[in-house]
Amino acid sequence: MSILINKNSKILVQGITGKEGGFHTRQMIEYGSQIVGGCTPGKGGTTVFDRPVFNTVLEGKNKTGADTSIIFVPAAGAADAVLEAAHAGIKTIVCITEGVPIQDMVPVAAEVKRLGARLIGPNCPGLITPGECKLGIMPAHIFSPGPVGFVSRSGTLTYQAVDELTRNGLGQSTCVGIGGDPVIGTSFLDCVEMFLADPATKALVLIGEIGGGQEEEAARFLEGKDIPCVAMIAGRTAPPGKRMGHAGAIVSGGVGTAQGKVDAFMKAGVPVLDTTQELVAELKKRMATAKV
Amino acid sequence: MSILINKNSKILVQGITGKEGGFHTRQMIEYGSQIVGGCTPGKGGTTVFDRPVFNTVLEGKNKTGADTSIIFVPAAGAADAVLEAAHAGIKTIVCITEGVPIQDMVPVAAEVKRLGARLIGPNCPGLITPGECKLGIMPAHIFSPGPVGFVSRSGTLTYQAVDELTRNGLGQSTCVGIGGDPVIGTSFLDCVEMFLADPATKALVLIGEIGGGQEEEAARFLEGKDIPCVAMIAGRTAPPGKRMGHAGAIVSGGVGTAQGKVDAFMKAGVPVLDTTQELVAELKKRMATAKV
Amino acid sequence: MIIHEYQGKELMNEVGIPTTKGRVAATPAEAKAIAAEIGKKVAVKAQVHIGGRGKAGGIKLAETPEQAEEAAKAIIGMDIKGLKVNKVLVEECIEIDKEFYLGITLDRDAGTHVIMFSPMGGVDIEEVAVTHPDQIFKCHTHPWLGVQDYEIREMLYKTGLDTKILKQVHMFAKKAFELYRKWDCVLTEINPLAVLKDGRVVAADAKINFDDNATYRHPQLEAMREVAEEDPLERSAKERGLNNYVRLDGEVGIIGNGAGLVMGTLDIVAREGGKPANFLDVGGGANAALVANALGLVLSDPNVKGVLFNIFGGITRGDEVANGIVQGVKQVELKVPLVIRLSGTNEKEGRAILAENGYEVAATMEEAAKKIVALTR
Amino acid sequence: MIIHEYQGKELMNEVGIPTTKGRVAATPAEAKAIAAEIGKKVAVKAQVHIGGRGKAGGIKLAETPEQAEEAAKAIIGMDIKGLKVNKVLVEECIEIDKEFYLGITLDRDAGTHVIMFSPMGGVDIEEVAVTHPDQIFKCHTHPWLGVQDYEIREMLYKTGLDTKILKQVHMFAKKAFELYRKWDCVLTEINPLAVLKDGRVVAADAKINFDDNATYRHPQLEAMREVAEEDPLERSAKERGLNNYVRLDGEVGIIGNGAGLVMGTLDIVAREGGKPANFLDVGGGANAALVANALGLVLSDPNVKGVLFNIFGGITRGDEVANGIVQGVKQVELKVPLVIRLSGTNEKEGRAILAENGYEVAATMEEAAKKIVALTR
Repeated sequence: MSILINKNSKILVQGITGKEGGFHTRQMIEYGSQIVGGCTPGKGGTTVFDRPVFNTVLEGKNKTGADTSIIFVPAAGAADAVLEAAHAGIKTIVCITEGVPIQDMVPVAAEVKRLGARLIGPNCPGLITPGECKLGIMPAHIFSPGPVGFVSRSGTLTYQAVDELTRNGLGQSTCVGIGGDPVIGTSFLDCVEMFLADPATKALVLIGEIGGGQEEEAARFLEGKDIPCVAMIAGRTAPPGKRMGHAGAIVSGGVGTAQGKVDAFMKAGVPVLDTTQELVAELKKRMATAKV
Repeated sequence: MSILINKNSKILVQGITGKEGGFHTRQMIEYGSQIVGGCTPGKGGTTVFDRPVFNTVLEGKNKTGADTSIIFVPAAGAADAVLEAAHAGIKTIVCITEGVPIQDMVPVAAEVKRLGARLIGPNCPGLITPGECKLGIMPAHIFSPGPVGFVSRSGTLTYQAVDELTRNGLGQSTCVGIGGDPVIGTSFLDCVEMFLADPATKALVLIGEIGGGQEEEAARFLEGKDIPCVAMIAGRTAPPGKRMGHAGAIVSGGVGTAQGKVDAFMKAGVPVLDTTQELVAELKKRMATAKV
Repeated sequence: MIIHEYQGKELMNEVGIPTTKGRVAATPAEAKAIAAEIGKKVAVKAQVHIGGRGKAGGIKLAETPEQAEEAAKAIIGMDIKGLKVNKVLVEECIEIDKEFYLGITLDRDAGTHVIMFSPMGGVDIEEVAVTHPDQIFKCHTHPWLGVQDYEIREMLYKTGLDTKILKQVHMFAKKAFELYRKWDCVLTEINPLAVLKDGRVVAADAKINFDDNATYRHPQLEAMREVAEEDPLERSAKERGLNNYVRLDGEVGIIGNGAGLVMGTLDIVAREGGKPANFLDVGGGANAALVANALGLVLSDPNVKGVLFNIFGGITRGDEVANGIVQGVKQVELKVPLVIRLSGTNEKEGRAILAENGYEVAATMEEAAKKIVALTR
Repeated sequence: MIIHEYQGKELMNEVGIPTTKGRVAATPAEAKAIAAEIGKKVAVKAQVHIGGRGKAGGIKLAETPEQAEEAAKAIIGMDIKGLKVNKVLVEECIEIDKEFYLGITLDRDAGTHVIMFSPMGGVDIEEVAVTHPDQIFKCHTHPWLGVQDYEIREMLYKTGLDTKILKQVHMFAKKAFELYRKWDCVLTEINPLAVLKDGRVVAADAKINFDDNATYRHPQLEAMREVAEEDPLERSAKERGLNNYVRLDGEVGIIGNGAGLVMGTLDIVAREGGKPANFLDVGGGANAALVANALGLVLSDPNVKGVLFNIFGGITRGDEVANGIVQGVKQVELKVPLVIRLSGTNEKEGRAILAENGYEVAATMEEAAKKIVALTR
């Protein structure tokens, strides 16, 4: 078991004919992900790695039965690509693209939610259910199957921590990189809820960052839950943003600081560690105590 | 019984301090409608006919428990007023205002539907459940309680036909003037469905107009239903619009002509009459045959 | 509100839609100068608010500036289906390779705006819609978000046309929708959207109608209104504050409140054998002054042989209407019969006022229709 | 991207938001002329991208044009928290009756934009947010439809302020949101929104930040960018295509890929007792040239005593990074120690290239941090 994706996920690659899209499609296929086709307007009728290319997601979905998509289109077209997938009936949509304007994502993220689709990202590394399906751009070799559910706002810090997990014999059920943009489709809490409902997930790693209140939200939800769980907050020594006027401080109402996040996790009994080494050591200890 | 409104409907009047709003509020109160308050931004805290006036619908709803509203605000603010009511949780919203720009109504009508509220109008006379609740601007004295469900796109033609019904001893369960604008919240079909689910409604009068396809849609739905029903289509001799280019003709695909509507009703076994006199005579005959 | 082709093309250029090159001329001399400036074969096109100008001789080709001057001389002042031509559009003569159709309007049944495209554009597009409905491609735009690129692509890739052309058409569709939204249009139409032999794609015609309910948001439109060539009675109606007047070709003047009731009145007058001279809806809540104005307007139509008032009051109050009729008759010399039907709000008060002034009120709409048809026959 | 108060006020005037009257001056003579034109007491305000200019002496009042000239002479060229003042805004001196706060930004937790208003505006607004949170009123705008009038009303009528004032504030909120949307802002702030003793309401200050991801849609912004007063290293970063560089005040240069990893690197360097000289995220998929640029940039900071590379490749490939390091070192004279940590995509290839060129790669991030801190102490 796992969350969001598994070996049966049928994947369309939006932007499959681009440089990054092509590179990572090959890597996903090599991993064993079921890539059933791709979309690039104007390239319909051609093939990439023997997979059919379609002009629109709707056509691709109708002809392949895809239920999942991953987006590599340039930033200016990314929000449109997300909406195209959601309207075509794709249920899980991963948007890798970085640099998507905020005002493009605000209405699109809300509309995707309304349509009942699940968006991961944008500006994220994607997700992976080790041994079954890789839907993203992460280096596959560091992952291994196992009981740890993993959520992170940071791509590269995820790799760092996962590498550490795997080296220590702790495999992962699913690893989700939810993305670092201000407006994203799936939050920390969304993932934590899904993991708690997944029988294969027996422990949790949460990698947060300063800014926003989603770590706090997830922490509150975890109060009283007895799953072994550890967290890390990046940016504890980052200088406060120079350029956000008063509004940033007022809108957050004091939420979003590293200390606030640490406090929220501590209150929920979730230790916050300084380095990935310490993080994994602590998790190992807690899993042993909980006998999972 | 009735549809949409009855003696328990708790009504807020949006634009209660305006000339038309005030005039019709008094008339509704005299009819026995439960007007619990009104809204006019900036007039909060005052009263009109002993009813409290609020600055916002949200405040009015929270303080009075209103579930229904009627809108008399000027055209430029009407779409906003509709959305305000829907977001405040008002379930039945009647927009009397005429002259609302089409591009204001397209998103608002869709959003109201999403929120699960019911909008009647704009540019409509409202609705009335005779003897219980008048939520509109119709002359009350022509209505009488009874078994006839009544839907119409035209205000004044409604009065004409209802007057005829009442003179002939046929009372009405509820009369709905859905409005003549190109974009409206509630269609013919919506009303017909509600009437068929209402035990008090035992016969139907439908007053349509040329343009659009909602009469055809309602007619298709009525195929095979055995409720006594008669219809009228205004505009059978109207000149075709001079100014709609080709697009109007193409978008409709031939739908919307008087003849098309007549044919659709005839196919459903619903006779289409030329005058309100003939309409009522035919309904009387059919109700007698069906023994209702 | 409608505008001319040349005005439509100006608005299109403003949002970046390429059109045929040209300018408008009010005199033959101007037409000559524009043709000289264009420096090649030109088309001289009557600017008139009615279709079928080509067949009526309202479009002429000219090889030289002198010929353009001649053509303008012939067209300016011409009468096309009752409308006088005041201006001509002088533009480059184009060599068309393919004609597409692009139109945007409201789809009232879908409750949103629809972009329509056909690879079979040109004068016969309405026939194409009937004979080749599969060649009309539609894109219903998102009711909240406005048109999205993927929606246009989903429409266009169904056509099977070449991708390079489609990318250009996509741009036209997107910008035309931008124009449609920006100006509160009810119609934006490019027919033909022409692929030229030199490879360019241009809007070779431009038809734009505006939502009259939204013109208050666009004060610039007032300057574009060319009243000179409107029907003088329709223009007079607007000046009198009567926005729902349409002139017809019969002899029974009709005034009522509510579009449905007025349409119903037209229908019943026609059924009784009369021919309506106009459609005039004074709207909800008409006061005495407006009613008097309405009567004055209808009586100013020389074809009118009698007037039928059909009022069933909701917002409109019977006493206001009655006062308006009395007032209106005082202002003009009443030479034709007047039949009045008055019911609804303040019906009694209205009838009393009319009785005081010596008018009779018909008992029903049918009776009123029969009476006016008999009196005008 | 950020702009100056005077530029913000220009954008506000463009959408119809009234501001204090005034103009920008680059020289004392210009300041004098503007003051003469205004014809009354003026304020001369330093235009600088940092808060607290008032306390630093960057705002002076002047009764006469001559005094304005003197004030400008004192302020232009002044150093405020390390930034040089190049321009002053000369504007009418206003008599403030009440100070409100109006700000628009993204509420990331709500997933939509939020308009915030407080009747207790002015310099201490952040303190108000802490001590009087009930005096901060918020309006979360509709994610699809944008802000609606009723949403603004629902916010404003909670303040209990006088209706007449609220109608004016409503207009400011609506137009400020229009500006915010039109220009892809991440912040539009008016503090104070000043009610003057003469009854006028004006934006007395204007702070506008733009979404860097959307500046491609607004080519006009390029002309508003005033590079002269930016930190020279941050400017140099942009010129090198490095958009995620922030200069800090330590001595350990840090280069990594991914904001989270770079933040994590800063954290661990700090924990080991080092002080980071900068934050530099080369982003996903950085190629060799960009990596070389990054190295060159960090080495051009005179405070840097050593550089830590921390790369964990996803899109970014180890071989590209390794080539970039080799290339970068060739372009400059390397006088400080370099510690490299490289894992992830094409890790083996990258390590091979580095080994060939004589560089050692740290086994873990912790080890790398310890090493660079030891080497720079």
